[in-house]
Amino acid sequence: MAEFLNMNGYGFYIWSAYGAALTIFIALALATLYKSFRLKREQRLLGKD
Amino acid sequence: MAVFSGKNLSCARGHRLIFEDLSFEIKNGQILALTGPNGCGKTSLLRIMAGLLDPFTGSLEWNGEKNPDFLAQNILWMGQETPLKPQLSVIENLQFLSCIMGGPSDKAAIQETLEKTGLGRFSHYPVRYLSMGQRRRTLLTLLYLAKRKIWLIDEPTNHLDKEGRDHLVKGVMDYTNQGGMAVIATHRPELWGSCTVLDVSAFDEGTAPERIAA
Amino acid sequence: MKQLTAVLMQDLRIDIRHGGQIVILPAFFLLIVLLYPLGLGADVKTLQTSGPGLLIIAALLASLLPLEKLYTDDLKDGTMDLLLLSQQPLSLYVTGKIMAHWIIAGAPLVIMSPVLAQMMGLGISWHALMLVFTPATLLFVLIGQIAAALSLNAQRGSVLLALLVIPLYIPILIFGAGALDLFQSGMSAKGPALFLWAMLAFALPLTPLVTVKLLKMQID
Amino acid sequence: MFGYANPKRYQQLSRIILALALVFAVIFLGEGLYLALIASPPDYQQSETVRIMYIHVPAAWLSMFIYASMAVAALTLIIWKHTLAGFYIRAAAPIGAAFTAICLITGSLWGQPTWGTWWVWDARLTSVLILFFLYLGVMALGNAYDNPDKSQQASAWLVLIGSINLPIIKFSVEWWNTLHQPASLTSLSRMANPGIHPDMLVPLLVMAGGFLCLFVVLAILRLNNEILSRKIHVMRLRTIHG
Repeated sequence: MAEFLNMNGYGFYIWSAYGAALTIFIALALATLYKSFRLKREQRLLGKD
Repeated sequence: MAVFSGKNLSCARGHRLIFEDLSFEIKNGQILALTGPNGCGKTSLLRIMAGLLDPFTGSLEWNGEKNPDFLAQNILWMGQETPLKPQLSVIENLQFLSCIMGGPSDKAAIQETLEKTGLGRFSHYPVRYLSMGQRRRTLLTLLYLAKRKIWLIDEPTNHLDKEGRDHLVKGVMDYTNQGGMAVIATHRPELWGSCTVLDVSAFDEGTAPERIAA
Repeated sequence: MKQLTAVLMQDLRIDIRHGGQIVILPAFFLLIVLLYPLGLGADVKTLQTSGPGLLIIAALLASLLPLEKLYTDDLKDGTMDLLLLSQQPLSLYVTGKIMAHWIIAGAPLVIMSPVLAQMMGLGISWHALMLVFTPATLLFVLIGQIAAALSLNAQRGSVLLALLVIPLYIPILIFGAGALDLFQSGMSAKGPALFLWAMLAFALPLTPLVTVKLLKMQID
Repeated sequence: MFGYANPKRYQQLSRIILALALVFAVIFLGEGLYLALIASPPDYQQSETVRIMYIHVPAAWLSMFIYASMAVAALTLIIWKHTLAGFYIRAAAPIGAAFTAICLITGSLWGQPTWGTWWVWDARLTSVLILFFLYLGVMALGNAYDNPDKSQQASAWLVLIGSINLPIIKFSVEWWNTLHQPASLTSLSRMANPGIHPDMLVPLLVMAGGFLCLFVVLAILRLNNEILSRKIHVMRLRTIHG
């Protein structure tokens, strides 16, 4: 397992590359979901009055 | 005896009809005063008449038939803003505006019209020296220069002093007495003497639109 | 046609006699070029190698200045409404604006470029500079017009303008600097110079049409 | 153009596509990651760092693909006034920017071990960087107006102008690269894309498929947000004007 993580010396670059891609996707997905949550709440409020 | 009329016009602002099923008719020598509270669509109706804004439904007619090119050639629009460049002199501004509206752009003709509207003395002053009333009178000069049949004026009398207001009213009345047409959006229809009044807010969406005999 | 000259004359009067823009823009161009020796050190070697590119970059930055004020005044004071009713096509108005914009913001840069090339110690003949700077400044003006029409009603217009316009200026910068570089090293710069003129031939007829479409979109 | 085109049909359609895309995304990405990280052999020259290429290249493909799709949407909005296209541009732009950012970051992480510097002025990387600014421009213009219709039209025009400029920019950057490229770098850039080896091509394509499905999922979610926010905008206007 350690050898796999090490990627014979280049582990840092490879995992930070995959990590960066992952964080960007997660950030985008979270922003989208949060916005849709806020919009739905706004719609419920508007629907009431 | 030309007739400028609009049939069941309606105007949408955002996603709402601010007025619906509005018709009007105006003949030579008549003034049509559009009244109603702010935001009821007076300016929008004027812009529709001028062709600057497309109506949601309805159409404009000249002598009974649709003729947008003719209308565009014969309409003169004077909005609430004053399209004068403060740095340039009165004559330079009018040369530009008159050239745009198809009027004469030589200094002599403009100077002579300026005399008529009482601004002859200031013709070479930069516009920034002029008061708001004098600037509106400069635009009145443009009305004469452009020789267009239908004058559409939006709130001509606000921020005008008494003297400026009388001058403007006299100018428009003289014009209509010689057979011109004028549609004016105003809060004070009584200023304009015997004119037909059209309350735009009566055509608000949902209220029963009573036809007002034009 | 009368309307085109009327717009042209009016803009020139405003910018030259009153606004003083005709002086400010070349001064800004000179100012940027002045910064280079101060920043990079005045020895001729570095200035010569990086000179051509820096000249074009200075022209690019100077051409950003007038973009924000191009159509905002006419829109705010209602002139645009009158223009729509004026029976003449709006493209005459836009062409007049483009000519005035180039005379104020483009021609001075072209005229000054030989002087600044000498200051940077570049061995480029003045007609080579004209051959490159004329299409470059014209293209800066044309693309600037489209960006100005695009960001007309936007808040914080000037920041948005720079963000919209600079990526579109990059091909002009590359070919302009490339051509000047080749001219300086004596090699034939036909390729990039021709490409600049080709881009100009492409942009010149299209810009008024697109700008008119964008202005009409903004007005209603 | 009140409201938007045939909402009902869009609603069911988007729900089906969303579900399908999500499933495929999971399959492709799972398979792709397995292939990229475990199954595929290290490259004879760059050894393990080639695994970064399995994200870098698909991200570059996606960023181009999304911009092209936005150009098509811009055309449909301007010519046929199809408001859904306008929403699509606002929905897709941030995703495109995200893919471009991933491409740039992984590119520089790949550059450090292979070329010894974090940023290499390689023609392709520079064009992707410029594409990133085009995306920022579209996003900035998208919410620069308070009137949503105007901001849609303006960003549609910007996308069109951008898409005309993109090939010119690409060509000029490539030409610039030949002009300023010191000899040592040309050999390195040949190493950067050494004619994809067949058993490297498979993980690349699988990852690209995974990214594409991911894009579809995010695009549909954001599209629903745009439609909902337009609905709220209309509701607010209605309640205010009464």
